[in-house]
Amino acid sequence: MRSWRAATVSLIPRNAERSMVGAREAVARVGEEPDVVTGEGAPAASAPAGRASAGWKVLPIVEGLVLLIALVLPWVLQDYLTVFATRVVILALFALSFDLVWGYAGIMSFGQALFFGAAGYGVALMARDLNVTSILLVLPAGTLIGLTASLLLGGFLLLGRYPSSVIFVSLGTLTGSYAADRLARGWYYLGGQNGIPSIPPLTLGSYEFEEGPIYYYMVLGILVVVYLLCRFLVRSQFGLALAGLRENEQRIAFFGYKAQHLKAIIFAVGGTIAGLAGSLYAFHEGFVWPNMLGVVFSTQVVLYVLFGGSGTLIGAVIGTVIIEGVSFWLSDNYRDVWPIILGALLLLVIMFRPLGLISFVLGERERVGSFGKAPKETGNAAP
Amino acid sequence: MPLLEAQGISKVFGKLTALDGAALTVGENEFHGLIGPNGSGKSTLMKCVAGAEVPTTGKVSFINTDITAFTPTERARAGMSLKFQITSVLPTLTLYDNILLALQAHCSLFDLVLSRTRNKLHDQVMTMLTQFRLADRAHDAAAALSHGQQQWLEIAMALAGKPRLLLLDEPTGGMSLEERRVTGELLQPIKQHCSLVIVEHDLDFIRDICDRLTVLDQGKVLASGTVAEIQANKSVQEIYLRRA
Amino acid sequence: MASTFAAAFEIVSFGAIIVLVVLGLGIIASMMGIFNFAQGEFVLLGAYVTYLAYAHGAPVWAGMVAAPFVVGAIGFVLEALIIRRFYAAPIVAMLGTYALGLIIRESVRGLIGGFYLTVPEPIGGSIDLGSVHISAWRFTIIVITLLVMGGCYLLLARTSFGLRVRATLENPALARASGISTPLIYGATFAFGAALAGLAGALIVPVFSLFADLGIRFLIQGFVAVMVGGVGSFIGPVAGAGVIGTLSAALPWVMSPVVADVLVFVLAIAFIKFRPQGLISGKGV
Amino acid sequence: MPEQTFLDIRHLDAGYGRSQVLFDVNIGIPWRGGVAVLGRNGAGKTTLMKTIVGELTCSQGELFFDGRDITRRRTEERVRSGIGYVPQEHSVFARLSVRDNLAVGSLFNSDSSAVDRVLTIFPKLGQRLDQPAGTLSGGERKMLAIGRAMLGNPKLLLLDEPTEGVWIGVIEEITERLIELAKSISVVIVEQHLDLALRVADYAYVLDRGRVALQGGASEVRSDPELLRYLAP
Amino acid sequence: TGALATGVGSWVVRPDWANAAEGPIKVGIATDLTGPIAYAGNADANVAKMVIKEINAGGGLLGRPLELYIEDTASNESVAVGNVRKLIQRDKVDMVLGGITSSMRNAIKDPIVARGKTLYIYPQLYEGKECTPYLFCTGPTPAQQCDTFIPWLIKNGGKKFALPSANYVWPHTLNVYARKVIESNGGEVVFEEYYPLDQVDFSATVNRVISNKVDVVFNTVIPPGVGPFFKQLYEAGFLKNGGRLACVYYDENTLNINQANEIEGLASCLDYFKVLTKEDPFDAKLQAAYEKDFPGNFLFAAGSAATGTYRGLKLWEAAVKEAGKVDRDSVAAALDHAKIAEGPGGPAEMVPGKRHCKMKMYTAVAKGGNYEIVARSDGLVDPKEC
Ligand SMILES: Nc1ncnc2c1ncn2[C@@H]1O[C@H](COP(=O)(O)OP(=O)(O)OP(=O)(O)O)[C@@H](O)[C@H]1O
Ligand SMILES: Nc1ncnc2c1ncn2[C@@H]1O[C@H](COP(=O)(O)OP(=O)(O)OP(=O)(O)O)[C@@H](O)[C@H]1O
Ligand SMILES: [Mg+2]
Ligand SMILES: [Mg+2]
Repeated sequence: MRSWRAATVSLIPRNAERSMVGAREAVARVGEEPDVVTGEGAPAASAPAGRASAGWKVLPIVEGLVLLIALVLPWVLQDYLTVFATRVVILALFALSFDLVWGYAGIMSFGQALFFGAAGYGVALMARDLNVTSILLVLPAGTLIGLTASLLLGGFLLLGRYPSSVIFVSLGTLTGSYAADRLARGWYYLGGQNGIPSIPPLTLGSYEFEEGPIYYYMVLGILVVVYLLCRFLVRSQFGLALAGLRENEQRIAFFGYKAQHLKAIIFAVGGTIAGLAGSLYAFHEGFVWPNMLGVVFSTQVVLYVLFGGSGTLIGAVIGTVIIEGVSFWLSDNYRDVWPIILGALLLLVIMFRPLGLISFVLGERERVGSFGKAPKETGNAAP
Repeated sequence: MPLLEAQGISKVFGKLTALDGAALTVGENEFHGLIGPNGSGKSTLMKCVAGAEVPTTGKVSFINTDITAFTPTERARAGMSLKFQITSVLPTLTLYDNILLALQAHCSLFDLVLSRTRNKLHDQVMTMLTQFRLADRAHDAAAALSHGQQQWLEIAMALAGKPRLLLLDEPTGGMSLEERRVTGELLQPIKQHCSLVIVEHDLDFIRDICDRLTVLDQGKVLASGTVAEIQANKSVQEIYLRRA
Repeated sequence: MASTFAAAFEIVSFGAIIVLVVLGLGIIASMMGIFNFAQGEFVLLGAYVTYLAYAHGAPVWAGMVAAPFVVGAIGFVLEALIIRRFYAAPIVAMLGTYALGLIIRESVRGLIGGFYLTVPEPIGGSIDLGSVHISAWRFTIIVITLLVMGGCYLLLARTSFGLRVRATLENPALARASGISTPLIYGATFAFGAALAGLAGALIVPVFSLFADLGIRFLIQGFVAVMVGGVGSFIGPVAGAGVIGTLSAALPWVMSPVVADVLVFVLAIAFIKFRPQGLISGKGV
Repeated sequence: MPEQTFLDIRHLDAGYGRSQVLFDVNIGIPWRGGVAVLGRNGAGKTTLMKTIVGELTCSQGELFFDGRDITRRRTEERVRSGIGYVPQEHSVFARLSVRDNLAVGSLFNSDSSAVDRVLTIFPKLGQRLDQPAGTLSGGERKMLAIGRAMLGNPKLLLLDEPTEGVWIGVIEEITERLIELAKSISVVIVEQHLDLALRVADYAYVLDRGRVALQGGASEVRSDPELLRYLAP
Repeated sequence: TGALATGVGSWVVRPDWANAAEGPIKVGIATDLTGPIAYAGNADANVAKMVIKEINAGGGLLGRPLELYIEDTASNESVAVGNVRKLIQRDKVDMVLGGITSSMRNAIKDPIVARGKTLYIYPQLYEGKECTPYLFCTGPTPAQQCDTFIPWLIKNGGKKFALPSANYVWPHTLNVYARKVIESNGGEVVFEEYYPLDQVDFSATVNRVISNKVDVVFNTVIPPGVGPFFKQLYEAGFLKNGGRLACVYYDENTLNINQANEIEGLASCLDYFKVLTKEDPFDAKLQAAYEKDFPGNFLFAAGSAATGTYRGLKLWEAAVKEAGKVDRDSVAAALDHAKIAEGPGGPAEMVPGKRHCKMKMYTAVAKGGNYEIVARSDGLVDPKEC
């Protein structure tokens, strides 16, 4: 505990979770001394590596199943539940944005709601003051707001002489979203504490998107497209660079990667998606309020992703669906104690499945992924 | 004009002067050994050259450019590559991906996003893995390698970027005599396009592969010259007899 | 003059409160590498224990003495059952402790019915110094904070227990290979951090009254303090807490409190950006 | 196998998760004297050391130490009963000062002059007492690790590549110390310097892919024609 | 009567009789049953259960039984919107009453009134300015709370006011009105200042109060800050030197935040105080009925919208009776001028065209941990809204 300046680069804990404190790296530069060891638990890398090499990939099956369920949902759900499902799909989009920055690039964005909420407020203002409700304007505007906000914040937090530590980024983003929340509360133009109510429905020409199956399918379509794009991105060679970033930023800087730029780029991509989700959310819910920018939503999205399993994309979606679904059901049936039950449920999953629900079916190797050409022969563990 | 020229490098840590006006000159296609007792500042000098440490004073120039103010990334892009004394492979990634990551470092963002170099680099990755006898473990996580195997992986990664100057800090730590010999053999072919600075304690190894040597002692250059000159040098012999 | 003194006292007293709250948080963060989101709830539990004692007719100070022990014991049990699984993955640990905090907080909310309950201070009233009145209890808190700080420092810096803790948390495998029983050390450290939170809760409940969100109120402030001070040492977070506490109490004297509130965080983040290692680096325990 | 065994390893299988590394290893370590464990990269030497000290649990087999079954004992118990260990990597507490590292080593040693003795062996450490161990140079770190392990007064000292990255002069020093030590306690050394290892050790085991491929007295093994084949990559 | 069922959906209180011809009239309650202000939300839900039970016992409305649907808004606007949609879209309630904070009202009013095409009654005292059609407010407005109260404060406290406030809409808007009344009555506002909602240290403020020799602290700081704030004021000798605390949301619930001596003399102005039960037989009956059904911690108090809830439901009952049907427009038209002769604190009537409610107001002062009524309005006070 003396001098954490000396502490230096920790070898990233093997299960790819970056230590917040492992972020002591802040000042340290590569190579000084990676003598910081993971922790008590057995290294996860020693978990079976074999499963993925069996030939069958689990991930596409899970993805297909989820899509299938999502497609038939409006037929089996009552109206108001379809509306609820739409909301969940939008939140899943939001969760995707966080998974991209945390699960893949190892940037702990504890203020992801800032981009979500900023876009929400932006489009709400457009609707209120300029009467713009056309989907063709609203969604691009929302994404643009997300992009701009994340570029600005990312630029400040991620670029600079020294690589920024995980803890610094998480705190910086948290503070950013906290400050935005406070700003929204204090600023009358934005409606203060009360937010901006009564946003009119989204339109396309003369058609109005009422909440319901159509809105649902539209949002689902957007989610699928964004999902596929993200999937393409994280499996590309760029995705490998991200994985390197997550594992050991300083190390890959010595390969000649512009690590900080990569981080800023992926952060901005995440912000953009969050912005898209935020603008959809604002119009779907019909109002925006400061929490949407602040710590509450920021923590929530972290919860979704870690619960479902980070670094898999589909885990983020599953996490969102399950947490939202379960809270909805619990709050209906166990009104007084539902937060406690939810907490206990979360805790159990985290304790026994620290890699998220998805790890029930997904092996370590497939979760981390491999980026080269498909392996021709299977690796064998013991020589 | 030498490839690398570091002059008057000093590095002070608090009260301790780890480097005191050290210098290092490496010519084109030269294998240069850096030796000296523990704590004489070899690793620190390597880090100053590669950009992992900022020297307190001194100047580093590389291929006729002053790179003193360059970041590690810029130095890497200029053609420098470093293997640290303490291995730092990317533990959860497969060996294959570790190497690919090093190989593709110089591709453009566009190529990366579209994975346009994936096929082209595949053969290179497999060649490197085969060279370093790691091909059968290509799809295991790097964390599952033993210490010596990680050293090899590190060397492979350092080589992957086709550097003009390769800096190896104790690459053979934890290797047996045989393995050292193989490492030496693996390094020989790069001489055509690359210079090498290598820190080693094993004199036989150094003698076998190096053209010139620099001896550090307590942060200063004690001697620098061809292997034969150094072997004949009185003060060098002295520190070899000295203990601790 | 008198009002300057009063101002200084008030500012210092709030600083002391933040230090008290952050002590345990900092120890757990620095020593165990875990940002304990349930720390606020340990503070709450400390307050609740004090309230219970008071509500059952025991003197308030008795509750205050009991609180750290009760909360420490709870912390010990929780560490063994839950926290222990998280050391390898600090981010998951944050989530886990968040869930734990949620459970504790909502349970306590259920128990106290969502109300604000008052607990009298054992040493009430104010000390009159001419025209200024300073709160006797806040003064007591300052004194206790100083004592506890000193005690912790001595414990961690000067005793072999401290050495074991530091060694274990730095490299558990090697600590075991040096003969240290790491599970015990983990448990003890966590319990110690929890006990400090319990003490903090007990001491501040007369000031802020008991309500379910008492602890979480200080959590983000606490994290920022730990960062500003520097993770990895005992002194760092304490210094950070002192700075953040006094700053947030002092700024409203000179500017709009709403601005001050955000400014503290902005200043903190800018500070960390340009001095990432924190206030205290390379020195001390 | 040496006659009197202090540490007796029987039919040991061990590994990481599902990947088994050691297969049916039988090793005996005598009451005093040196034993060398040799083998090429990845042969399982480190794994063996970790299993002896208890960092890895074995899936099969038994460990007897000083006549007692320690197979199920925790690491710290094994250490306190007299096993000292110098790991190959992460062998010092990086953020603790050199002084504190040594203090951890002597936690279970009441002899207060022990630290001074270590400092006379490694005078370099004496100049670095207040420096965080993580900033030591590679060789200094090894010295510290060895010093720390010796402070625990072990009856059995396990050294995993103690001389990696150490300057020749110091290697000589360490070798002499180990030879000295091996007269009173038992010393197990994993070492790439064959000559050094066999100077310290009277007996040697050669591992190959997790199995004991060769064993015997130091000179026997040294001259065994098979030896080189097992050590070549 | 009235079984509590947890069906597939929300909490439903069904009457024990049914009218097969038309089925029950459905009343939706959306309030904060969990979260920081759960004590208020639960009291409101209890009041609703009590009123519905009473109406059902008396033969229902228009010969039909009432069915009560209760949803949690959980102090979380996004949860709230989801749950309110359940009320509207799944349960198809005929009216929704609820919401406590202004931000909650803002969040749920659109799903109820605009997208949901349903009647909405908001029961809490608030800052005013809510003029949405089909949205009726049954709690006190700034005018009702200030018009009689502030002159009383000037007379019984002094002229120099400080307005320390939590930084959100209610205090801002209320202060604008309060300042007007203070100044028009010859008082003076020494400072008006806003704090983050969760600020808990008020040393700077207290210092300003003391050094400016403020007579009346007209407080709109809310919990959790208010407890430490009053305590710090007390410790700084504000009360000892004759200062007066005033706080218009303070009711029986909030009295417990501080020790009695720290808020001795605190004055509040609301539509109901429990002490009224000593003088008003209707209030006594109401309070007793509530306490019998719901003994425990969730008090029937004005600050938590319990009185507004009662009033709202009874006014709506009167309106439905008059309209003779339950469709939104008819009921809204009748509710526009609905009256009740008896309610907590006295009679109440809607001001036609304004969708706000006239009621009696009381000024009370805390003495030894209890309120004493010290002044009351002459007749019903006008809300002066919309
Ligand atoms: N960050 C630091 N802070 C303080 N001292 C340091 C730091 N880094 C290195 N030193 C000291 O500087 C000296 C030189 O270290 P360096 O690592 O360069 O030695 P080296 O020649 O590589 O030795 P070895 O052969 O043992 O690896 C050592 O005495 C070391 O303790
Ligand atoms: N964490 C791990 N998970 C899975 N396999 C591992 C792990 N660590 C080591 N291995 C494998 O176990 C085998 C033995 O490793 P070990 O470290 O014991 O070798 P070693 O003999 O010490 O080699 P070296 O001389 O290189 O240090 C190697 O094949 C290695 O790849
Ligand atoms: Mg070195
Ligand atoms: Mg090894």
